[in-house]
Amino acid sequence: MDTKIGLEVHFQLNTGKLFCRCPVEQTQDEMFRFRRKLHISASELGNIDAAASYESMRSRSFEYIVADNSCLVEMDEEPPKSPNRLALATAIAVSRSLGCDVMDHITYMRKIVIDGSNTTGFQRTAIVGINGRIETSRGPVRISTVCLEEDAARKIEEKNNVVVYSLDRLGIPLIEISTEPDIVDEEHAVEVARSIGYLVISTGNARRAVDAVRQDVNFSMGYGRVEIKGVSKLAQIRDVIRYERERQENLRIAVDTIRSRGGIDRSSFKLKDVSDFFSNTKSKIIRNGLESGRIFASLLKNMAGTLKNGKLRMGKEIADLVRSYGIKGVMHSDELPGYGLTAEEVETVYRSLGKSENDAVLLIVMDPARVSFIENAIFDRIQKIMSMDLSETRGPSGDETVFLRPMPGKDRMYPETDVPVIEVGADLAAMASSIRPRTYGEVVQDLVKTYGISKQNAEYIASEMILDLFQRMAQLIDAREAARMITQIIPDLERKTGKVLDQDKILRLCQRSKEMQLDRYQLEKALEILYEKNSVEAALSDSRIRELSRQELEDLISDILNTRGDATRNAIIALIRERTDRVFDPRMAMECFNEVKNRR
Amino acid sequence: MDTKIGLEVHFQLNTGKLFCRCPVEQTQDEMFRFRRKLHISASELGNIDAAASYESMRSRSFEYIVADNSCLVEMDEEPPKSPNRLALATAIAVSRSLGCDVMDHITYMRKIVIDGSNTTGFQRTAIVGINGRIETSRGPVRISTVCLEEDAARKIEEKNNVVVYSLDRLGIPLIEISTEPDIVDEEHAVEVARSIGYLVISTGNARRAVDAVRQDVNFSMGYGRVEIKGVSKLAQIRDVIRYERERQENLRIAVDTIRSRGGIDRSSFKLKDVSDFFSNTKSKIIRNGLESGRIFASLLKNMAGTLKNGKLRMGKEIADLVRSYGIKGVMHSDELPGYGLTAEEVETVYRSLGKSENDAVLLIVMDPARVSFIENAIFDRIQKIMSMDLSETRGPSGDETVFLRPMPGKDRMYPETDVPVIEVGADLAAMASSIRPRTYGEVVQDLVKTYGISKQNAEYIASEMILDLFQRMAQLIDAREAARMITQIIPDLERKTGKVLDQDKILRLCQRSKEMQLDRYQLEKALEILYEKNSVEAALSDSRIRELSRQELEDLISDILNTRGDATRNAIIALIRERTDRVFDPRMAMECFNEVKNRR
Amino acid sequence: MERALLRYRNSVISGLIINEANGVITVKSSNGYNMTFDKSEVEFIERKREEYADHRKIEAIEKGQGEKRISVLATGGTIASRVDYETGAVSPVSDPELIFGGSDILTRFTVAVKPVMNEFSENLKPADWIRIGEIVARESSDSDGVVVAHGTDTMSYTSSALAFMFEAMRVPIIFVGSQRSSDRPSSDSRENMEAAINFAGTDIGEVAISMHGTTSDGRISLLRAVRSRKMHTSRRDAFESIGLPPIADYDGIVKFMGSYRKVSEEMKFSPKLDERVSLIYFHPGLNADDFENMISGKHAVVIMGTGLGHTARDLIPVIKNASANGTYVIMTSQCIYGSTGLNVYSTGRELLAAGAIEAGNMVPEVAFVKAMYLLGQYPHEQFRDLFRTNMRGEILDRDVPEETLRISR
Amino acid sequence: MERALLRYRNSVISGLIINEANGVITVKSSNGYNMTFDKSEVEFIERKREEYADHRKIEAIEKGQGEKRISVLATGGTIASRVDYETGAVSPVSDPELIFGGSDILTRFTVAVKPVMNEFSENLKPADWIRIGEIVARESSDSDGVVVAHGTDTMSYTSSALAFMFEAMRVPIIFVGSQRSSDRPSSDSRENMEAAINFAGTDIGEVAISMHGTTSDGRISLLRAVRSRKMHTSRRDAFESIGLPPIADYDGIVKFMGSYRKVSEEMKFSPKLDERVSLIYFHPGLNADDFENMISGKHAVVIMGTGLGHTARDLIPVIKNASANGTYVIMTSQCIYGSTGLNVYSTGRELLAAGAIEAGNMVPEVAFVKAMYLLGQYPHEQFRDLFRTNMRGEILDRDVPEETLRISR
Repeated sequence: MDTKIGLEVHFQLNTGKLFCRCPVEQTQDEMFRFRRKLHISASELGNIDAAASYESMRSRSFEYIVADNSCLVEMDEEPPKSPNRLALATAIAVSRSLGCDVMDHITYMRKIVIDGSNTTGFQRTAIVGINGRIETSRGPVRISTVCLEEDAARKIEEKNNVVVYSLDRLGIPLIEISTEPDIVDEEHAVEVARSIGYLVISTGNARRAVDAVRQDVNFSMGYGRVEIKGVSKLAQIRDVIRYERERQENLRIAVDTIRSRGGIDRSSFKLKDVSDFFSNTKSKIIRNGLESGRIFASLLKNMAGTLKNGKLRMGKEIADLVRSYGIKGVMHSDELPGYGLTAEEVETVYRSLGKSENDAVLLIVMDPARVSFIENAIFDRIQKIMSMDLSETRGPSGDETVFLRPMPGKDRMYPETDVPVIEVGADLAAMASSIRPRTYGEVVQDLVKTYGISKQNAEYIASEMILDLFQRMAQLIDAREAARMITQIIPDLERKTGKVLDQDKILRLCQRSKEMQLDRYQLEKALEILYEKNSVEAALSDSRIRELSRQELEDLISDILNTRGDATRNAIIALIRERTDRVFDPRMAMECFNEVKNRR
Repeated sequence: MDTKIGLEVHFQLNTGKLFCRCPVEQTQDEMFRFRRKLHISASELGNIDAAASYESMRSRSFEYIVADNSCLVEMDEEPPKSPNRLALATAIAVSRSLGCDVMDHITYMRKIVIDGSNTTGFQRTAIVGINGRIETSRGPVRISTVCLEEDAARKIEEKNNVVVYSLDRLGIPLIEISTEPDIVDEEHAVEVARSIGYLVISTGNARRAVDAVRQDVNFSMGYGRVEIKGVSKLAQIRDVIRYERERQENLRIAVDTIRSRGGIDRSSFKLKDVSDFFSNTKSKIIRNGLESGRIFASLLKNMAGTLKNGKLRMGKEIADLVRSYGIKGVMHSDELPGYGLTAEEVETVYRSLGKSENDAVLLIVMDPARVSFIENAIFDRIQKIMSMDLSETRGPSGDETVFLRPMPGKDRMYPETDVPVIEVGADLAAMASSIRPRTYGEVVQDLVKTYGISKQNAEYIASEMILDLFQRMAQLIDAREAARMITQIIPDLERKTGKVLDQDKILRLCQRSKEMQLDRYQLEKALEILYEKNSVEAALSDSRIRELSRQELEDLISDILNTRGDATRNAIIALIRERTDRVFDPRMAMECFNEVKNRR
Repeated sequence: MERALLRYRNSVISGLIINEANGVITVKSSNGYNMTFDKSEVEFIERKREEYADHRKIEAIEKGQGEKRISVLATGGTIASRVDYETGAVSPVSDPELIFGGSDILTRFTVAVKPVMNEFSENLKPADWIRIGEIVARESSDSDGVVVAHGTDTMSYTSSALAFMFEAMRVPIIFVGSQRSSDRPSSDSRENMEAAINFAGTDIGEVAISMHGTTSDGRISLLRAVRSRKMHTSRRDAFESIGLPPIADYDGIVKFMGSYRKVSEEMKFSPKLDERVSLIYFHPGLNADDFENMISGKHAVVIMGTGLGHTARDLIPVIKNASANGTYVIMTSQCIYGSTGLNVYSTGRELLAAGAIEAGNMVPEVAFVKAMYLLGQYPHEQFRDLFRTNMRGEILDRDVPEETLRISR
Repeated sequence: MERALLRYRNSVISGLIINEANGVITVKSSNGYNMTFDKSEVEFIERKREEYADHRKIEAIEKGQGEKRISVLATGGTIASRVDYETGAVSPVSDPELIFGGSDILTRFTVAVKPVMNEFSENLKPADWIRIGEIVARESSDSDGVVVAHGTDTMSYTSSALAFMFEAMRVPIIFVGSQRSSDRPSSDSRENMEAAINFAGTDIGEVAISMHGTTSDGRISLLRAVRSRKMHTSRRDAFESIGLPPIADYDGIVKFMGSYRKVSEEMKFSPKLDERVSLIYFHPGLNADDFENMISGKHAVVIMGTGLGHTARDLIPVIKNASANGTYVIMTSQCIYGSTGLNVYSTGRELLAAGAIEAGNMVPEVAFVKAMYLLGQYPHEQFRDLFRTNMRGEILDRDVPEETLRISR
């Protein structure tokens, strides 16, 4: 069956929040906190929303940190104000540029979301445009909808049964652009995401921040639709699609293997308390587990060698599910003995379960109260995989994906009666017309012409959607130097340190560097230190950005030549770097080398 | 000239507060605090109120502790409510019993008080009766007025320029009965205070608490009127009058002495900074003083030997004044050398001031900023004394009196417009008629008849105005035992420990003693421990109130007889007491003594 | 209901027609979104009628296994309503299961839900107060507690009216509302109602209101009706008892915070109200003629004056006249907090002289309801005395500072 | 004034006759106490007339050595009055020395006190607002700041009116009142006035109110007039700016707490108000006829509705009719806190359809004043737009939770 890929691309806007007049950015820390629960009665959910009932089952409570860019609207303590008009106009402009039929009335809906990320228990969303398309190198990709929604609260932490969210992000306007599953492979997906990106970001109304753009990837290769939520970088789109294809192919193999042995059955899957077998164990994981719970084990009929064996990873499918309920200690026979367990202990358990050669065994450390619930959940998941229905919601994790929750049913939506239907009148249409999204080609051409940077750099800037950052940086430092920082130095530093810095911080460094008249070597060193220390002022006051004087260079070179008389002109720069972490002008170092050499 | 003594007797009522519906007693600690200042413009005070301007000069701020028996009225945050009707009726009943002309309308006034003891800056007061009299053994004493006022806030502490008050007492109704200066001596004053006391306390509406009755004594022997404020016990009236008479007589002698030498003059009284003379002093008081201030000295022309010399104590007159401004370090030549000063140091100062034999010298440790003010204040006081105008407000201090502030001028009073004039109608008159104040004789007769106690004890109870305490105690323990406790044991304990316990505490002890069926020895011991530990439960759980059993007594007596074979029947009780602090029945001890003796 | 297939520009949309009026049509499309179009912009490809069940009817229902039987009377308002997901129409909730599913309420109580009316509370009239009172009286004879689900807008008025009409009650009468409708996952209705039922299971002999104590879930406060006021348009903790801490809190268990009246052996219910009372907001520029018109024909008027309870001097003759003609004129303050004090300024003293009655610290809306009750129930000559007499806790003896009230929580 | 010697029962009393009316006589006796008697109970031994200076007149006076000149306009009210100790009569204060003696105000400022009127603020009419505005405008030409001493009862109304009439101002316009009269040692007038003069010495180009921030002395808050409301009948900290922290605090120095409008080069003063506006308190039982009468003849009415801004359904036709006939009907909420929200419930939507204008989070009294100003100053066709436009800070962009406001202090 063909691979079908669809994207939902989300862009935060910097226009101010959607349903109140709070700013998009916060300036102060926590003001105070409050706590809520969300309620949804079983009968209402009915058979409709497995994802919602999964959340409901967890019966968590939610603690909200009130940020200074939030008001009673984010607290769900007053009705929404009328939607931000610039956000509406931006969504209309984007819809138009995607060739959509733009709605003549915009009607807000409530989409039920009960993971606490919306204080209301729903997300407000409206269709602005429908039925558009975007041209790509592999033919047109259809755009089903362009929506203007409110972003959710930002999750801070989860402890026990309390999830903590900050309200700073809640209510930021989010343009959501959904494609039909017309995308043919991962490279194509990246191209589509990028093309859509140009259009939105070039309006100038998209927010610049680490998580301001997020993609959901819908993937299907005949085993049901998998939705991978919250992919934040373009390159990651490629990675997760590749990973997901492999995962599904490998599951096909595993399932075929199990089926060929006779498959699984419910009656043989029973979690039994086997704690007694471990009363003298030296396994840390088991001993810790016994302090707060018990050890349960079950046969996994015919599943030996499918749990963790080369590319076969059925074990991870089970562990991901169990982990999503907050249970960590999962072990299975493909990796046993291990975890400090002896072969004897393992064998005792195997025997007690009547394990035969083809069977696998699962071990879980958990609270006895939840056994029957977890047993059902695990078997349901195995059975679903065995039927090769792999549909579910997953999330990116590095270049892999992990189980998040069952695929939600059709969204539970009802009208947002607090927000009157908005007629797209002449003024809104005119405001939209003043916003001009541009394509990739237009953006690249512009950059080369305006800033005199290389086409290659311009393409990088355009394709990484960092146009705005570049333009702002080019106002502070030489445009070509800005291009170099953006295309080479920053990506290098991000790779080396594993950190992503806030763009505002980098811009502030450039601003201060301009004020302090640093040269490019100093600026680059300061940037390097910024990644280390995370503080602009700390970076700028670091001794390492004090440049080596000609005299200091000459002394250093003399010193080097004293110990390494053979040092060549080519090697000298590296040798100086070995001896100091302060900056210097390599050209001047060469000159000094020559001079010192000559003097000898 | 004749001695003239007048009294103002104040009784707190237990009827609930006067201008709001808060209870008289508080049940919880501090709720919160607030701060205020009081303002009175100089031009308003004019030459009228020296006491008020004295307070104003101190420009203090006031911190109020809000008690749970206070509301917005005590905070001066809302107008007064109508006056408590039972309090009004009680004041009317008392006025009637004093033969007053009772007002047919009661008109509330505001009397300016700016020491912070009233949050409003004034005390609300109204005349209820005028022109009464009370018969005494020395003839009738005229009653000028019976007023019903609000009590002031209770002073907690004074730190720097902040005076802290609790609002618990503010607003408690206070009946003030003022006599004309018809009282001839201290014994008569006590008789009058006692006679008035019976009348008020026998209404049953007077508050029982340590400071619920307070007397002001007006005293004059021809040298101006001295008002001694806040004498709380009857016996103290006697003491302070005696002290005051002696003080004035001695001042007369001192003044005559000084006059005979030529008197004082302003020009010779100048506080000079003499700190430099003490740069190497070993005097602690001076060395400490120099850390925060300077040392000042002045000649006191012709005053040698009047400052502290036998009964002459002019020095105390000066020190009391200075101390009232918060300055402590006052020394004078009648006591120098002393305070660790050497004769040499003292002499150097004397020489520098040109002291001759008849002159005295004053030394003060103080803040230089206040010198000129203090210099004036001291000289004014000396000059006033020299003219034998001794009028001022003083306070009791043990059996002495101390300077408090200048005598206030005529009270600054204006109408309390927030409280409408109260017509004494038929209902109020009827309520007053149901309250029957009784005289001393009536009370004594009643006690003897009702409780079968001795006339002597009844007289004590009546004259100490502890009728209510006695009646309540007699409901808990045998009436004669109660009388004994009240007339002997408690006064003994108060004398021994220097403590006065809350009556409620003593009553609670009696109540618990009844529940625990303690005998009189145990109760008396428990009372003794209560004075020591201040806690009823601690007293009752103390091992000392466990009574010695017959066996224990016999063992103890054997023991005594082993070392002191000569112990007599008469001495044995004292000998037992030496060896144990537990209680025992002396009668049983005698029996045991006889038995042990017989057995030997 | 009609299902339609329609063309809008280049798109074809299928869905249920939700609304069609004023030249505009709204369709619930198959993706769940409502879409609204100018009718002139769409072309119908197909329309067909479809059956649709109407859930708006509500019937009495009783559920639960608890020993204590609590009657829940639904009168309308946010708490009793939910939005139909399909149509967006608002319909009343009747099944307790919908509200209590998952909690232990139905194991601890037997809950009987009865529809009384279905009105937004701003539409209720004094006659409705009587009707609700009568049903409460009837229910209280075979229940252990009565809960009245009510719109929040005028809940203080209705509950105060019941507080006066019930001079004595056999069972607690607890009003409950919500500020977020029951169909929202974030609704406060569930916790408010759970608390109300628990409050209704106690021995409190007062009419009181069960609403959120703070913006957080988890603590529901019980407020004395005759001191209550809605002090915020939209927050969950909009209700406050003016100058008085809550009678009790519920956070899983009922915790009494202060003294309260206990239930009586016998009920005493006096359902008479005189509707010829009005509530007038004094403001600068209110002229004597307009004022006279407002008073005319009334048996009592409650004026929300300024400050300590004042009006402009030129209205005083009107008050004097009205008062002389048997109309009771009551002064309250638009400040909301604090007491009137007509003895402080000459304006106040002139108002007293003109016959005005001061409401002290009575909440203005409660003074208004009390006037209706006194006029309906007692001889007119007792009006002045009774008005100044604390009958149901509507007058506070003491004006305790808010700082102390906060500490007392 | 008369001095009398009289006999009451067995007593003889001498004093000044303070009052003699209704069969009752009050004498200030020589011991300072006033004594009141039934005239039938007393017998005059002697009465004689005595000269007594009347201090009630007030004249303009200027004092102080400071560079900045502040005009203090006295309009009456508690802050400007003191009781005569002798007679108990209330008279205005004119001499700044009486207020500032002992403080450093007169060394830092030159203070010019001018009497404008001597009225309790409840008696002020819109015409008085104009008169005050005109004098403020005049004073502002040769002062560095103007302070208006005003009764607290309607200070929010008057100051809001000035805020609208002064579209731009050259100098700060600071209103100041007091809750305890100046003759009391505990009066808040002295600190409020000291702060007001200091606020008037800044560059704030707004009309604002200087009153106690808490019950304690020592911190005076400056509140934006068009958000202010008197929220307590008697406390010192009665004034509050609804939903907004104070602009500034004074505790010896002025500390600005947030952003504020600065003074302009030029003054723009537009003193026209349309008085045909009224403020109506909706309540259950308000019937359509009465309501129609109240509206009749008005150019605008501000209704204090329930909750999010509602009235009973049966009043909506009246509103629709009035609106159709050119009367602007504005919905505010009697809740005081929070915003109206007419899109939430059908009642609100019907009100909007009937032509009602929602006031959002505008304070009801301010909405009332704004309507007068707009009708007086602008063409009617601009009314709706301007009413919803934030002109002087009267509309808050954001409804920030009170918890955050408290932290922002």
